[in-house]
Amino acid sequence: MATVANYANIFVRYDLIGAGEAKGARVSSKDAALQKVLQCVIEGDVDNIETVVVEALESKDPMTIINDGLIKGMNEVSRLWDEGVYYLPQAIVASDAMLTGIEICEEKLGKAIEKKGTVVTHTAEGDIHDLGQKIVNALLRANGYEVIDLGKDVPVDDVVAAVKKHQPVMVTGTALMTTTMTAFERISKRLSKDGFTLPFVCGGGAVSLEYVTGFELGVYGKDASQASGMANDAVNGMSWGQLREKWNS
Amino acid sequence: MATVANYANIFVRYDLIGAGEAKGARVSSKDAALQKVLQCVIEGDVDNIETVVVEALESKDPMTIINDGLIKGMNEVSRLWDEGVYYLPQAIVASDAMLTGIEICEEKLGKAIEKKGTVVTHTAEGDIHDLGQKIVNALLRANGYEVIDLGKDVPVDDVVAAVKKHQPVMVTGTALMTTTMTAFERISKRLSKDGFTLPFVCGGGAVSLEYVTGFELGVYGKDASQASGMANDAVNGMSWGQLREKWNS
Amino acid sequence: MPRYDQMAYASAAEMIFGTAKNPVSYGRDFTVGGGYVYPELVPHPRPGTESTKQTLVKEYEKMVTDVLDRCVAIGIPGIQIELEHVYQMTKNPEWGGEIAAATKRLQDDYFRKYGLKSAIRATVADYRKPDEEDIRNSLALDAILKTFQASAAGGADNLSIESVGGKEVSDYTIVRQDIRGTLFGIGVLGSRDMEFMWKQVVDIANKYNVTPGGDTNCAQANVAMFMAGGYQDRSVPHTFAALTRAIAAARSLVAYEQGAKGPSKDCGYEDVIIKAITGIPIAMEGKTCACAHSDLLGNLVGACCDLWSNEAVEYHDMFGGTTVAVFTEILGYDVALMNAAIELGTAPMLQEMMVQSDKYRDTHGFILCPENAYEIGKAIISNNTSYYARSRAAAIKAGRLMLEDSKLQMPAFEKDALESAMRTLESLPDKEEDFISECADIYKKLIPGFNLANYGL
Amino acid sequence: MPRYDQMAYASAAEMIFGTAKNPVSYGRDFTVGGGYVYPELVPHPRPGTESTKQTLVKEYEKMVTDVLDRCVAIGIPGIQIELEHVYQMTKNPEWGGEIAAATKRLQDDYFRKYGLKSAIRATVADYRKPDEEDIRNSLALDAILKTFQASAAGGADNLSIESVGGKEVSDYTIVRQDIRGTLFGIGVLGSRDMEFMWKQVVDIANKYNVTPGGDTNCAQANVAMFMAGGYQDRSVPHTFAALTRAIAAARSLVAYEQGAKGPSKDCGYEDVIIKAITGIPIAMEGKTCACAHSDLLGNLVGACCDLWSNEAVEYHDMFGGTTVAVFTEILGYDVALMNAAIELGTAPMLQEMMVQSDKYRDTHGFILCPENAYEIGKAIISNNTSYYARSRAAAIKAGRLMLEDSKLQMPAFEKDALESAMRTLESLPDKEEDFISECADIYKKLIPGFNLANYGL
Ligand SMILES: [Zn+2]
Ligand SMILES: [Zn+2]
Ligand SMILES: [Zn+2]
Repeated sequence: MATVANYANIFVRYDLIGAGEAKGARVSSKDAALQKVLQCVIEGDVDNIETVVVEALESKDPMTIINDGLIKGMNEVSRLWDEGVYYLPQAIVASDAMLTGIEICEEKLGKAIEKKGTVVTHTAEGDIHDLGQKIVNALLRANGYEVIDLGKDVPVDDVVAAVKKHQPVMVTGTALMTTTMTAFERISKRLSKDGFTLPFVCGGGAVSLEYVTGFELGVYGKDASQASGMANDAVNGMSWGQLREKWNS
Repeated sequence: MATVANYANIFVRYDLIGAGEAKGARVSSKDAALQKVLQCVIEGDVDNIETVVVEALESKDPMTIINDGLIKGMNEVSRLWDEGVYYLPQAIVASDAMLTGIEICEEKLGKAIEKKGTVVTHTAEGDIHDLGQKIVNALLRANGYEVIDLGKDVPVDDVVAAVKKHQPVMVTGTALMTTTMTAFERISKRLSKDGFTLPFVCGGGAVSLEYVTGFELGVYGKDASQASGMANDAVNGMSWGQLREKWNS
Repeated sequence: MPRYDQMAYASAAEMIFGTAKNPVSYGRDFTVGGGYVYPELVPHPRPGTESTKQTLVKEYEKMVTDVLDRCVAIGIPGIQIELEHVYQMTKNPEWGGEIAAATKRLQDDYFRKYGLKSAIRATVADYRKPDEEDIRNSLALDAILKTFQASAAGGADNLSIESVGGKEVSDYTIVRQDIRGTLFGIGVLGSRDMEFMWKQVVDIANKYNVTPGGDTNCAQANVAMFMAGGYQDRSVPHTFAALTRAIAAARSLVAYEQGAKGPSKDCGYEDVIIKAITGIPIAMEGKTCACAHSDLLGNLVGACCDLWSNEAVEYHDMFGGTTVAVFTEILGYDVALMNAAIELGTAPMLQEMMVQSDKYRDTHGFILCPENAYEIGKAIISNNTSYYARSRAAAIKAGRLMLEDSKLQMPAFEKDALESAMRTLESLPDKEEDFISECADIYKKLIPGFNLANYGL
Repeated sequence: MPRYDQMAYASAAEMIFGTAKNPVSYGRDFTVGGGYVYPELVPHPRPGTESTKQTLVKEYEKMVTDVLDRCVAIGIPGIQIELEHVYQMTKNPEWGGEIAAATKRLQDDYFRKYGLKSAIRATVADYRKPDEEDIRNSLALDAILKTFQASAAGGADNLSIESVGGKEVSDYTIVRQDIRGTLFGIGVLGSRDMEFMWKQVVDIANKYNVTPGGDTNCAQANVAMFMAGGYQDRSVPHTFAALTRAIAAARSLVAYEQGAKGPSKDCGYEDVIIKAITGIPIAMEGKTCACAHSDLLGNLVGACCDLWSNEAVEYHDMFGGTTVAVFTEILGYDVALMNAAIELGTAPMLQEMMVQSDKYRDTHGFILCPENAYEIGKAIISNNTSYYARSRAAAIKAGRLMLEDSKLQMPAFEKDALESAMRTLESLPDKEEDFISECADIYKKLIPGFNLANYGL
């Protein structure tokens, strides 16, 4: 049988456009110990992060390591991901490394560092597919948020109770199936009735903008990577309506 | 190139199943003049209907010709159409013949025969595609209704005014495009506000059950052939809600 | 008056998808009929978004972005987007113009960033009312022509329309299975109105240096076809609809006689006959326009296409993305299969598969398979003494082809309908003037508002 | 333990759509893999209709009616409908049973009236939570097994499931690009859970005299593939997802080793490898499942299919009818093209077009084209000493195929990801027990709730 000489009229490999142009990490530290911490985060080296942080603590105070090593490294990872150099896995393992490092520093500090705010996350009742939620959790934590992880298959009552208890800046819901996402509207009604006005970011699988913007508080989350940006906006005082305006139109 | 020996695994001609089993007209009249009228209606013979009705009027009174000739013929045509023997065109031309015949008889009577009720029909503003409406008009008239035909590209105000003026048992709207059908919801609101509770049957092109059952009074008309059945139900006192229940679920 | 008197192709066997005798180039590195098939995606705004210009422009921007994004997500080499005007876009010429401009801005971006080839067809809404107004001098006509200009100025590469001349007659006759009146409405009145309309569309296109695309008999032959429907429908006989289609070919041809260059409009199922005669590239729609309507020739109709369309899909969410992205993807793979066949040198075999899928499924596909379409084309060019003569010849040829192929099965009613129509067609007068005067008498009485002056008669 | 040690086909060239070495017959005159391809339509209820059994049954009745109506409207010879359970249909076994019964009643009607061939697949929702409960003895497992029985009793012809064993591990590792853990989660844990689960499914099927269908690695390999997404996505490397798919083949094979007969589940993209090994008929989904998700192998994936599916479409109105009718029509024409090719004797040419459309579009299509899939199948049967060994061999073979074909282009990051994964795969221990103990140590620490006992370890 004949072969194809030229595929360009069948498909175009748009993924090769600009590939290879990407630049590597741009940040560095003049301090050798901090440089090692930075590098461990940027490379997502969870095997060695403990060693380098413990080593750095010998000469640096914990807050310096956190700010100039761990968080600085994570910010650089976010930039690399945003620019298409890194993929999600690099962001996740960097976050793993950073969080491990922060835990060690917090032990040394004797207290937890201040978080930007609290976010309650859950996966809808009936849904056992919580990967989207886990990614959201990791990215929020990497960005300095306290995450109250309610897990998967969570009844409406539990979500409402958690919001009352933790007074978060934002609550999120993930659902793979439309027949489980109907819980989101019930949650929204319950929260509104109790006077809450925080944004309720819903996303995942079959969840659609049309659906989520059909009830109060609802903000559609197209992608897990938007979670921290939305949380930042919420912390900065944006209402759910403003969030919807900014992210959903 | 090879040919196909057997198409049965590519497609099945379900239209040939039972074809040819259909029976012809079952009604007849012992009276020769009425038989001719009957036959003209059943055959949709608009060229000769005038002659045979005038001929019949020599020996029969107009109401007999209407009831035992024209309407009886039309009922038989409806049966043949329902059973798949006739197609729509046969029903339309039969209706043409019948209406011509009735007009002649009415002239002789000196008054119009009593109609079952009045129906207002229109095609949405911005829409010039009124074929669906014309079919509805023909079938309603064939079934004994007075039709107030507002035509195509009709503003909301005109529809509301016509309902107020003619007090119909039902109003219909046809639209080919979704961007013109939005007028239907506005009409429904106006009618409801003014206290009307008549069914507003909407159909045509892009109009969907989901849309029409989203506003008050709305009953979805899937096919022009349903119009008379719906009008009959409305005359018999069914509310728009009951019509929706019967025809749309 | 008819012009074409020969076929562009020496035989039906020469006709194939992706290649036209007279390819057309425009837009961003976009060539139609130059060897490959591209998708043509037709997005339709959600009801409610037509309420203001701002909301409608925004709706189109979102839809177009979703289409272009999906192209670069899965590797579709190029795409045409049809802006098939909702009434409001034509009635307000600046709306149509701005939406064309917004679409062009986005296409330019993706061309710059990814090299995605693209083009825009603006199909203006013909909302003239032949039974209520002077369609050669009305506000509607005025708006239509202004919208063509605004669209061309805004960035449309191709100007098209689905003109409605003769619809007042065909609407009356199709539902009465009256082939004489249908021939009159489509073949004579439709053709005459197209001549009037297309002279002006071509002038505008030339003035703005864009391409006059094509017309379709959507308002007439598609009415018959859609009413004929599926196997269980009993609205219009399928054989009658097929005859109507043959007539439509003689009518839609007028656009090209007046200077249109193609690609033709997707919903012109008669276009394969027109390609045989003119060699212009054609847009077709088949299985992947099931989102817009059902038909009985989903594969066959792609046999000679140069663009492959979804006809119309309203903008909504599905699990796999928005509807416009979903249908971009399906169309994209459909044409990838065709283009792979072209590269492999097996396009004729793929064409044969398409044809055998539907040639005997229904009469409409039967008369539009390349060999039968070609024969109908020959009947048209061999009878080019008048619009009437060639329309009638097309119908008679189509009817004979249907009656003569023993593999084409028909229920008794369908066959009766065909034979009855054929008797009528064969008994009609030979001269156009006789036919016109016969029909004028009849239909002036029957059809309220029917006015011969609308057609220069 | 692995059983297959030889290929069902002597070469990839023998594999073709429509025909399987071991066809399956059931339902109403319905044979899969017996020479022709049928559509498999998967309807999805609208949100809200799940609130009561009555509303959900009614929703299914409407959807099924629309599907069957469209079949008889356009001439589709036969169809399988998949009842892919929403959570509520499995949690309440009588719901699943009643919906199967309602579907069967309708299919019986259309078979009697029109001779429309048909069948029902019931795919029960696996909602066990491996990180929260004893998945070999939980309420969820109990409900799943009861629902299989209720479905079989109600009228399902084919029992399938998308089982989730090992998902707690693969969820953690896929997003960390950890091939070792992914191999563990899918190849070892997934396979062991399938062995446990499928013994019971096959028992139930035999008891009710219905057909045990198949499983899919939806919960794992599809997660990787969907996250890899289109060309512009940066979530999971495409090369990594392709390796995951090869591993999935070794895992999904377990269903057939335990007695499943096929047709396999539509979303099991690994099924072409499984067909090469087992000769069972397979359901596949490609371009016409764009309603459910986008992919980069829309044509290629149909190369060896016996059923052709839309994956999932939510019930809504479109211009051309309801979504389920629209997708029935598109699928119907897709398979009509394939069946026309079969009748014409040109099926291998159509298959080649499908393959060339996508073989070099992306790595996923590349490893699943018949010749590469066949090679991966050979790696599986040649390493049948353990689930681990054959899963690892499948991945290594897939990786080598990708690296060795110079026509397959990859962005630098993608190639790095592949080479890094290959280094890991090649450095892993040879013995399954060593691999398991290595992974047990690592992932017990990292993954909350991960419990070896769930897998008999
Ligand atoms: Zn059209
Ligand atoms: Zn799946
Ligand atoms: Zn599925």
